[in-house]
Amino acid sequence: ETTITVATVNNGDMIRMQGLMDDFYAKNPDIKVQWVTLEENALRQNVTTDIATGGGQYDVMTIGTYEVPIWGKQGWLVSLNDLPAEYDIDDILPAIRGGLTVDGNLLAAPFYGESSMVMYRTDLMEAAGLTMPEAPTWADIEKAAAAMTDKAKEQYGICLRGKPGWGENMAFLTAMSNSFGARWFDEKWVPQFDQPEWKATLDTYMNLMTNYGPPGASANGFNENLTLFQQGKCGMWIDATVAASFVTDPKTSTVADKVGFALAPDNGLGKRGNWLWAWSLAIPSSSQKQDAAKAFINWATNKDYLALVASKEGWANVPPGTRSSLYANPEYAKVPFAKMTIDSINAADPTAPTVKPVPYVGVQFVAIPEFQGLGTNVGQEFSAALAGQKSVDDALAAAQKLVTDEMTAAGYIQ
Amino acid sequence: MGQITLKAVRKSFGEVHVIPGVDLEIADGEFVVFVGPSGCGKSTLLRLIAGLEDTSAGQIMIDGKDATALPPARRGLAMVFQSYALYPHMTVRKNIAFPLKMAGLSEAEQAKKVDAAAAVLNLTAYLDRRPGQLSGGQRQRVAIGRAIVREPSAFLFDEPLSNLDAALRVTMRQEISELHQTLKTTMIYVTHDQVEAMTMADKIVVLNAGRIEQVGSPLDLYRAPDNLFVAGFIGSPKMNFIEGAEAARHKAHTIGIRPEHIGVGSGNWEGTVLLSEHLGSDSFIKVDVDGIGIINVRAGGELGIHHGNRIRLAPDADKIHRFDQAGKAIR
Amino acid sequence: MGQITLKAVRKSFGEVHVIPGVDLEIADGEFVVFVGPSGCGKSTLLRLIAGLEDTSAGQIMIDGKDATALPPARRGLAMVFQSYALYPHMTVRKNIAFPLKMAGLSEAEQAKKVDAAAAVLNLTAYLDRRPGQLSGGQRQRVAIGRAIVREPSAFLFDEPLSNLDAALRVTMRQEISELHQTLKTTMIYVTHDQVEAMTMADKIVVLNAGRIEQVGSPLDLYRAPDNLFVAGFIGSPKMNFIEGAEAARHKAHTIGIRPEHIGVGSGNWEGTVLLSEHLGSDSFIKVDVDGIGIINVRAGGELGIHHGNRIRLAPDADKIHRFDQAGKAIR
Amino acid sequence: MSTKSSRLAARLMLSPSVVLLLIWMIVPLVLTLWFSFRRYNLMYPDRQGFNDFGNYTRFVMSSDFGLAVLNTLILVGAVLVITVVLGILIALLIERPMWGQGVVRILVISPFFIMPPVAALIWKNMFFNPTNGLFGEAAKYLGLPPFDFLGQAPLASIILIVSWQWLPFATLILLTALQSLSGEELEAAEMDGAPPVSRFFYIILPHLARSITVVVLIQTIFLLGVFGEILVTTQGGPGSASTTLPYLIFKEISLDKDVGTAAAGGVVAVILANIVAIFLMRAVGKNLDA
Amino acid sequence: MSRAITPQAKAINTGLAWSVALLIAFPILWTVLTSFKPEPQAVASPPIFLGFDWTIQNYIDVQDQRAYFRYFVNSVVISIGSTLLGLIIAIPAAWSMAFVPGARTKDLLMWMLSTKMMPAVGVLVPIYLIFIRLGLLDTRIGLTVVLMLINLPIIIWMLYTYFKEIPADILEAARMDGAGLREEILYVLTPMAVPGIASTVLLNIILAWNESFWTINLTTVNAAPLTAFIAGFSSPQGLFYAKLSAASTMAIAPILIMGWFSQKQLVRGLTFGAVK
Ligand SMILES: Nc1ncnc2c1ncn2[C@@H]1O[C@H](COP(=O)(O)OP(=O)(O)OP(=O)(O)O)[C@@H](O)[C@H]1O
Ligand SMILES: Nc1ncnc2c1ncn2[C@@H]1O[C@H](COP(=O)(O)OP(=O)(O)OP(=O)(O)O)[C@@H](O)[C@H]1O
Ligand SMILES: [Mg+2]
Ligand SMILES: [Mg+2]
Repeated sequence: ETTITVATVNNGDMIRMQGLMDDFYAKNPDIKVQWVTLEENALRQNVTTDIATGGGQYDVMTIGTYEVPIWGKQGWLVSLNDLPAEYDIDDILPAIRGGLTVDGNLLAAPFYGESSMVMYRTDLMEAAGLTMPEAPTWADIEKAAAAMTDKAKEQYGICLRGKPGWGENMAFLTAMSNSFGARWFDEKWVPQFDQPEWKATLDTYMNLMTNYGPPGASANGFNENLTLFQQGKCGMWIDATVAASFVTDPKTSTVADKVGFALAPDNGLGKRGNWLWAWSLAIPSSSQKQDAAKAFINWATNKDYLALVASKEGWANVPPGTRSSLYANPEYAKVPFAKMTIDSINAADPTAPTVKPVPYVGVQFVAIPEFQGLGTNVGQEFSAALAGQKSVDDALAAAQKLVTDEMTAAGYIQ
Repeated sequence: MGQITLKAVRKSFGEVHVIPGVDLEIADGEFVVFVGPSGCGKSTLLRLIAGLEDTSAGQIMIDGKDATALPPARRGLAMVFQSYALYPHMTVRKNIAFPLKMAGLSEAEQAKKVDAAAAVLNLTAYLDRRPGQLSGGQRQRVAIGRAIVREPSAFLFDEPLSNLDAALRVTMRQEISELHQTLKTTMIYVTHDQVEAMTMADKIVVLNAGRIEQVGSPLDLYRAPDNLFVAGFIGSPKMNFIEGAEAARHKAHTIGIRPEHIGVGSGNWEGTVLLSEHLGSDSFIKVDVDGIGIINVRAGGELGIHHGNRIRLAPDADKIHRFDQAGKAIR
Repeated sequence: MGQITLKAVRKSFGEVHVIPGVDLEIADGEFVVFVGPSGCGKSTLLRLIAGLEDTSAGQIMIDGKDATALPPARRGLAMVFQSYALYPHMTVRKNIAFPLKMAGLSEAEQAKKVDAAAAVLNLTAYLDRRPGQLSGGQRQRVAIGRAIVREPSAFLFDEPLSNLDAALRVTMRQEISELHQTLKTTMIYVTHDQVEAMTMADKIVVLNAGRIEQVGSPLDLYRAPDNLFVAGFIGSPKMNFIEGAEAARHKAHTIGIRPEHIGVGSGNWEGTVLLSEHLGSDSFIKVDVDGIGIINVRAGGELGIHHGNRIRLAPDADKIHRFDQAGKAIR
Repeated sequence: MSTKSSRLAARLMLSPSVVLLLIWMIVPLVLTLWFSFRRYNLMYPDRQGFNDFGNYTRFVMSSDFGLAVLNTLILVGAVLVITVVLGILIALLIERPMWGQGVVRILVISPFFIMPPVAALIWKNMFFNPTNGLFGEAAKYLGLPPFDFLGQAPLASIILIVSWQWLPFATLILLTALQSLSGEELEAAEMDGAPPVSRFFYIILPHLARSITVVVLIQTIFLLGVFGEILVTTQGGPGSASTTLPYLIFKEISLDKDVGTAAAGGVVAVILANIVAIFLMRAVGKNLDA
Repeated sequence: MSRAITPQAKAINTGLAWSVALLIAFPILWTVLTSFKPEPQAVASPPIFLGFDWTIQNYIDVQDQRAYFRYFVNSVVISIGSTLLGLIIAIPAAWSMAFVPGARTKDLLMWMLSTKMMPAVGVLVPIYLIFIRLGLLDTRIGLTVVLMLINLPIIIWMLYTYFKEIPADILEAARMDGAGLREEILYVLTPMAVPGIASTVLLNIILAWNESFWTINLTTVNAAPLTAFIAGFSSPQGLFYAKLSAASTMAIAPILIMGWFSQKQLVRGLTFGAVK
C-alpha cells in the first residue's frame, strides 16, 4: 500500500473531490491519499518552499499556470506525457494545454480551467432599460454600472477586485490593461507603467470603482465580491468564470436566477480583458511515489471524473474549462454559463496576451519568478490608490520605480 | 481638641453583630487603650471612629459635632496602621508630606512641617530614603510622622508596635508616650500587649466580644478588676484562679491571686515544684499545690528552688480577689 | 553521642568575613544557646555546623570525626527551622516520616517511629492533617517530631519560637526543655529572646560580630559577665552603665548596675523621675540621677512615683560590676 | 544554601536549557548570517555565491523598510499603551465586589485563548467588513456610511485586533497586582485626605509599576513578532500601510523567494529587536529586581 | 481588611463589569452564535441575534471537508508534549536560578527571554533546511521540539518566579533529612510548586496550541495541528461565514474550555513574579 500526499487549494472543486475519493479507492485499492488543504497563498508558500529545498513532502501539488513554466524550466516537475492513452491528452483545451506544456512535456494536468467574464444582474439591467451586449466594451460597462447603482439601497453597479496581490487585483488589472493596449514590459524588459495605456486603464478602473463600487473595495478579493454578488449587492461583477456556478446556485445565492453572462469587455483594440488560469495537478521530481501520484492525477483529471461529478452533483458542478469533450456534451450545454466559459477561455492567448509585443508569456501575469513579488508590490500601490491614499499618478510612478529597480537588480535590464 | 463620644454605636457585617452596642467617652488629651482578645472588635471600633467603616447604628461625636456620616478625611483624625501602610514608592519626605500635599499646602509649607516632624522623630537623616530601606522602628516613626503633620485632633493607633522586635517595641513605646506628653493630643491605641496597655494608658477599655467589660486606669483594672474576664486579662503572668473549697473559705465562687502576690518559703499552701525558671532578675515557678491545683508564682531574683522540690507558699491575703458565680467581682 | 567541636572555623561571603574565627566545644548532651545581636552570625554558625554552608576555613568535628566536608544528610544532625520548614503538601505523618523514608526504612518501621514521636509530642490526633491546618505551636511540634525520628546525635534550632505568640512561646519553650531532659541529646539553640536563653541553656554562647564574647552558664553570665558587651546583652532590662567620677570611685573605667539591683526610697543617689511605668506587678522608672546620668530602675509592684518626682536610689554595692577601659571586667 | 556541591549541581542542571537555547539561537542565526551574505533565491538554484552586503542594501534600501520599522514600533507602542491603560481600568472595575465575578473574569480572559489567525479572521470578516461586518451594520443603523477599516485605517485595525488579544493578559496581571495592594495603604491615603483620583495616581499606579513592567516586557517580546494577523487581514496593505518588519521579511520569502535578502532582513530585525530589548531591559530591568 | 460595600454600589459595579466583559468577549460569542446559523442568515442585514434557525449543519459540513479529529489530536500531542518536555528541562534550570542564584542569574534569564525576540520569518529557511536534513519535517517530534524551544524561556521564567517564593528553608530541611538533589526536587520542590507548575503548564499549552507560524510552515499532514486546520479555511468562498465560524469555533473550543476551567490556576501563575 502506498500513501501519497496531495497539496490542494481550499476551493470548492477541490473539496468536492475529497468527498468523491471512494471511487478512487475502489479503482486503486492499494493507494491511500492524504490531503493538505490550504488557502491559496499558504499553499503556494508551502509547496514552493518544499519543491525548491527538496523537502519531498508532497507527491502531488496543486499549482497554477503561473508556476508550471517556471518550475518546468528548473526541472522540478515530472512529465505527464506517459499518461495512459484513454486519458486523451489531446482532449485538453489547447489554450490551457499550451500553458502547461514546457518543451513538449505536459508537466501538469489541469483540474479545472477558468477565464474571466462579466456577470450581471438581468433584472437590474431590465429595470434600467438596458441590455448587455454579448461582447461589451468598457463604455458599455460604465453605462450599465451607472444605471444600476443605487447606494442608498446598498446596490452597487459594479464590483471588482481591489485587494492587493498578484493573484488578486493584479490578475484583474493586468488582464484589463491588455484590453487597453498596455503591457508590463516592452521587448527589452523595460517596465511600461509610465505609458498612457496604463494610466487609461487605472483611470477607468478608479472611475468605475469610486463612483459605482462598494465601500471598502480595496480589501475585496474574489471571495468578498462573490459574497456581495450573492447577496444581490452588485449589478455587475467581472471575475473568474468559476464564479458562475456559485452565483447561479440557489442554495447560496439570492440572485441565482437573475444572472446573465457576457465576455470580458474590450476597447476595440483587439484584446479583451479576460484572463486564463488553470489549477492543475503536478508531481514534483522529489516525489518517491510517482506511479501512485500519476494514478491519482489520471483519476482526478480524466473524463470519467467529470462524469462522476455530474452523476453525483449534477452537471453544473463539474470542474469546467479543461476538456473539449465536456463542451461537446449536450447535457453540459444546458448549463447556463457553459458557452460563455468556453468562449472566454478561447478568447485568451497566453502566448500573445497583449496588443503590443512582449517578451513574456501569461495573460494576467508574467511568467517569471519575480512576478509574485512585483505583482504584489504593484498591487499594493494600486490598492492604495483605490483606498484613496495615493493618486493614480503617484501609484503608477511608484510602480514604475519599484519594478524598474527590481528588474535591474534581477538582471533583466542591463 | 479631640474629644470623642460614642453613643450606642453598633456594627454588623451582614448577619454578624461584631459590635452589639458601645457607649464611650474619650476626653480631650486622653491616652485611651483598647485591649481584648483577638477578634473582639478592637480594630473595628477604631475603624468606626476613623470613618473607615460605616456604623450600622448609633452616633459618633467628635469635639461635640456629629461625625457619624463624615468621610475619614474630614474627621480631623490621623491613623497609624499596624502594617505602617507607608507608600513604598515615595521617599520618607514624600510620605510625610502626602497629607499636606493633599490638603493643598505649598511646597515650602510642606517642607517646613515635614522638617519639624522629622526633627521631633529623629528622621532627619532618612528623609530621602524609601520605606524599604528603613528598619522597622524607623518605618513606624515615619508612619507617626505622617500622622503628626496633619495636626489631627486625635491619633488612632492599631497595634502599631506588633511588628517590631522586643527591644524596639520598648523604645517605640516610650517614644509614643513621650510624644503624647509633648503634643497632649488625644490618642486611641489598640494593642494586645499587656505592657503597652499598662504603661501607656490613661484609661484602658477592655473589650470582649464587641462589648466593653470595664473602663478604668491601668492600676484600677489591675487592683480591682470588675469581673473574671478583666482579672484574667490584665496582668502578666496571668492571675491564678482557684475554685472549690479554698474559694469557699473566702466566701466566693472563685478566688484569684496574682503570681507576684504569693510569697515563697513559708505559708500554709504546700506543693511540689513542677518547673522553675531562673532569669537572674526573676524566677518563675509552677507549683502543684496540694488540694488546690497548679499555681504560678513569680519570685525574686535568685531562688535556690528546683524541679521536684517541696515548698510552701503564702498568698498575700490582701491581694485576693473574690468573684461570684457569674464571675462578677465581690467587693 | 553528640559531641561537637569547632576548630578555628571561619566563614566569609565574598569580601565579608562573617565569622572571623570561632573555637567551641560542645559536650554530649549539653543544651547550648547561641545569643547575640542581629546579624552577628548566629544562624551562619549553626548552618556551618549543619553543613548547609561550607566553611571557609577550619574544622568541624562531630563525635570526634572530621565532618567539615560531609554533606548535611551525613552529619547525623537534625535541624528545626525558624519557619518550621514543614513540607506543606505532606500530611503530618508524611512530614515526620520523610527523613526515615530518605533513609530507606520500611513502611512498617516508619510508622512505628512516627507513632512513637507523635505520642511524645502529643500529635497523634493530627497525623493526617496538613501543616496548613495546624496552629503555630502544633507546627513547631511537627518540626521537632521530624527532627526526633532521625535520632540525631544533636539537634539544631534556629529561633524556633520566634513566630509564635507570647503565650505559646512559653509553652513550647517548656516543652523543648522537657524534651531535652527526656532525650538527653545535644541541642544547639539560637535565639535572641533573653528569657529563652536564660531558662533553657546549660551553656550560653554570646556572639558578637562573629566572635565568641563569653561562654558560660546563664547565671554565670548574669552574675559575672566577662565584658561590657556581655553585661549589656544578658539581663533585661539592660544593665545601667556609668562612667566618669562615680566609676572612678569604684576604681573602674565603667561600672554597671542592673535595674533590679537598685533600691528606691533611700540611698545616696538622688535624681528626677523621667518616666515611670506601672505594670501592677512591677514598676519601671527612668531617673536622671544628679551627676551620673540616666538610670533605669526596676522596682516592686505599686510604687507611688510619678513623672517629675525627686527620689533617692540605693545601688546594691555587692552587685556592682566593674570594667576597665577596654571593657573587660575587673574581678 | 550555597555549598560547593550545590553550586556544581546548579551549573549542571542549568546547562541543558542553556545549551539547548544556545543551539536554538546560534544555529539558525549563523545560518541566517551565512545566507544573508549569499545570493540565494529559491527560484534560481543555480545563482549562488557571495553577495557581500548586497542583500542588506537591498533590504534596507527598499522603499518599505523605513515604513516597516515605523509601523512595527507604532504597532508595539500602541498595543502596549492600549492594553496597559484599558487593562488598568478593567482591572480596577472587576476587582471591586460584584455578582458573578467568576463569569466576568472568564469572559474577560477569553480572547487570550484565541489563536491569532482565528482572531484575525473573526475581526476581518465579522466586524471590519464594510458590507457584511457588524461595524458596517452598526454604521448603517446610525445612518453613517460604512467605514472601510482595513482599507482606510489598516494599521489601526490591526492594532485593534492585537490589543483585543492581549488585553486579557494585561488585565489579569494588573488585576492580580491590584489585589495585592494592601487595603491599609489605600485607607491611609484616604485618611490623609486623598480623593479617589489622587489615590489612583499616587498610590495605585505606583503600586502597579512592577506589573506594568512585566506586561510591557512580555508583550513586547510577542508583539515584535506579530505577523499572522497582518497576513490574514491586510497582507501589509493597502500600499505598505500595515507592513511591519516581520511581514516585510515574509514578503521576501513568500513572494520573491529570496532567502538571501530575507536572511539579511532577519539579521536586521534581530539587531533592531535587540536594541529594543536593551532599551527595554534598561528601562524595565531595574523595576524587576525589587 | 477591606471595607464593607453597599448593595447599590455593588449593583453598579456588577452592571458595568458585565457590560465590559460582554463587550470583550463579544467577538467570540458572536462567532459561536454565527456558527449555528444557516449561511444566508449569517450575513443577514440587520444581523440576527438569537432568532435564527439553529442548525449544526455547518459543523457537519466542516467535519466532512476536513477530518477535524486528526488535527485535534496533533494539537493535543504537540502542545502537551512540548510543554512536558519543556518542564523536564526547565525545572532543574529554574531550581538552579532560584536557589543558587549567581551574579549573572538575572542576565541569563533576560538572555533566555531575548531568544524569543528572534523573528521567526527571518530564520524560517534555515530551520526548514535543518528539518529536511534531520527528517523532522511534518513530524510531531520535530514540531514538539521547536515549540518546546520557543516556549522554554517563558517556562523557565515562570517556574523561576514560582520557585523563588518557596522558602529555601524547606529545601534545606529536606537536605538535612537526608534527601539528595533528586529527592529534593522530586519529593519536595515539585509537589510544593504544583500550583505554579500547573499554571506554567496551562499557559504553555495555550501558547503552543495557538502557535501558528511554525506549525503551519513545518507540517503538511501527519503533524498538522488545528492552526493548519484553520489555515485551510482562512478564505471562505462566498457566503461561508457560518462555516468559517464553525471551523473557528472548532479550532478554539478545546483551549477556550480548558482555559475557562483553569483560569484561576492560570491567573495565579501568570504574574511572572510581578506581584509581590
Ligand atoms: N469586613 C468584615 N466582614 C466581616 N466580618 C468582619 C469584617 N471585619 C472584621 N470582621 C469580623 O469582626 C470581628 C472583629 O474583628 P476585629 O478585626 O475588629 O478584631 P480585633 O479585635 O481587631 O482582632 P485582632 O486582635 O485579631 O486584630 C472578627 O470576628 C472579624 O472576623
Ligand atoms: N548568603 C549570604 N551572603 C552574604 N552575606 C550573608 C549571607 N548570609 C548571611 N550573610 C551576612 O552574614 C551576617 C550574619 O548573618 P546571620 O544570618 O548568621 O546573622 P544572625 O546572627 O542569624 O542574625 P539574626 O539574629 O538577624 O538572625 C549578616 O551580616 C548577613 O548579612
Ligand atoms: Mg485588629
Ligand atoms: Mg538568624
